[in-house]
Amino acid sequence: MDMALDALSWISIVAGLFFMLVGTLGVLRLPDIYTRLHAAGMTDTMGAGFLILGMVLQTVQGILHGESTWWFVLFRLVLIYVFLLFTSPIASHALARAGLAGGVAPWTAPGDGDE
Amino acid sequence: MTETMVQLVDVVLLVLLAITGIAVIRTRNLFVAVMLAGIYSLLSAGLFVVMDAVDVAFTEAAVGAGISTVLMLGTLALVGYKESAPTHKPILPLFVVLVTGGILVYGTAEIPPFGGADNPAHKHVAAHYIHDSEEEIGHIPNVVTSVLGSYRGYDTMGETAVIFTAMVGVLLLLSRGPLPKRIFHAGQWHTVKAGTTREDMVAKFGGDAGPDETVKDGPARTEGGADG
Amino acid sequence: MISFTLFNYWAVIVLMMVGFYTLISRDNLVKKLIGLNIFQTSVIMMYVSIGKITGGTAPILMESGDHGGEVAVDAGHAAVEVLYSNPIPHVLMLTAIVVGVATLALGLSLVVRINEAYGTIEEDEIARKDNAR
Amino acid sequence: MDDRVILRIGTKILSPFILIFALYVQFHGDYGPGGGFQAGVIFAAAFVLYALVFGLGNAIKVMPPKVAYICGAMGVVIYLGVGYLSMFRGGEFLNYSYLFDPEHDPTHGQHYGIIGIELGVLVTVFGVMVALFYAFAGRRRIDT
Repeated sequence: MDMALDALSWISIVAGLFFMLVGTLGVLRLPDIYTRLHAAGMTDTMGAGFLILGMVLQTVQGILHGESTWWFVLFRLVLIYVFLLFTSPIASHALARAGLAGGVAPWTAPGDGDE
Repeated sequence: MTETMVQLVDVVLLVLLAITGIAVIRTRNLFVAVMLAGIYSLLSAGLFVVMDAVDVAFTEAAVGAGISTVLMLGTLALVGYKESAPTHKPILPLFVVLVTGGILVYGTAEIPPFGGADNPAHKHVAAHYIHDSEEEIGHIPNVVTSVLGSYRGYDTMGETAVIFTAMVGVLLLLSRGPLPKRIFHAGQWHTVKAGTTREDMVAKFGGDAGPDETVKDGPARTEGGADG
Repeated sequence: MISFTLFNYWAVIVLMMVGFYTLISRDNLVKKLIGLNIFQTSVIMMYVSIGKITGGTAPILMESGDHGGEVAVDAGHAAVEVLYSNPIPHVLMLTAIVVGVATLALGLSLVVRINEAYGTIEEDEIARKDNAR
Repeated sequence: MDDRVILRIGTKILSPFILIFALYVQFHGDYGPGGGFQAGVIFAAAFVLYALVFGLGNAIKVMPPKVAYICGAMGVVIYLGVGYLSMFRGGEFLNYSYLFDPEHDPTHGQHYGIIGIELGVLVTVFGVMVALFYAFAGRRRIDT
């Protein structure tokens, strides 16, 4: 049981790091603000989500070992994820709107769309 | 094992901080520079967590990365985003910086090793605060709070007064204050007559439509902040 | 680690000098203030690294088993002494950060006023306009 | 009304939680990281967010600048008040042990004294940060 929880937790932490890495690469490599926002948004939901899942599993392990105060840690982690679910899309939306209001035209592939 | 990892994180954060700082020097878009300053603050907050200063990290993240950035963006909405090309050769400042840095590094030879538990800095009152605060102040586990509030209450009082004074200063400078006596516009100086309001000057020379517009779209008006 | 004993101080000095260079070599007043900010943050880092104790933990006292930290881990040997980092630099720097944002706000408001009077925030241009008056 | 539905609804959902988090930081400051400075900044951040989304005019209706100025001054008064109170109770300035009777447990007074001065710090920092934001955001720009 312990081993399984630990392994699961590490797998999800590594998955979170992977998504973070992909998101970062996207921010660096993609051509304009909107596509970059797409990558950054994935970092927030998938990357941070998996990282928090890994931490939750570690906390569950602690609780199974009789650490009663770790319930608070679990509660806080869940709260953090809930707030991330709210703030991340809203921030991305605000940034995209600001870009549009600032007159940044969305990037299109050369020879695609505009003739 | 854990200490090595802590040192590794420490080194990575310091390198990232150095990169951010150099990027601030190199960029000529002030909007980008302000954003990088915010990143710098956030990274240094991470460094403070690594160095066990959780309260400092919290403050730096809230104040340095939050409010400072907002204030600087508010300023940029009023003064514009472009920095002109440097006019001087960077040799003299570089020389000054290298000499100062060299002297400081030379001075570190006398500093006791980083992280030593027997360093003189930990020998004076710090041990007293940690061991006796529970008894003297009561059940306040966060030693920083009890030192800040009780042992060094005078410091905090003066500091509260300082930020209040800063507010008074900023309000004197910015809130509907008198206009400057002369305004430089379209290549020459204009004398501002007494009794002219800010609205008159905006009508005469042009400017923003009103406070609402300044806030709403102010920071968004760069070219997406994208420069490379 | 390769002589880690002083590396931290050296790195912080490098950061300090980056801020100092921005402060003295740029003409733009906002850029100067950003440099000042970097300089100040680096000074704070210097103080905090003086307060760090290797193997220590944040100066928040914990009772055994209550917070599930070091003590709980070392529950095997009961009265293990927890090593706390030095809280004094933290307290001093806490106030320094807030005072720092206050001075930054004051400096920025001066920049706004200078821009209103001169129409520029570049130092050499301000000097030129002053001479052309 | 404008069409920024997501931003408006999101701000309305998040603002109360930001305020509650600020109070949590304030009153949990004795047990974990946090305290008056951080709580004041977070409290002010809620109003800054409101002003950014709904415009400065609406934010001024919610939180008039005068209230911010008074808060900035009030906090210092609260701080000094706690100091003078302990002085009038027979101790030194800011010696909270005397806040209650001398026979009373002095740590009790210390605890309440720290809560009092942290409240003063919270109020000052909150007022000052909101006032600074208003000062910068409410400035009209003259083209030169």
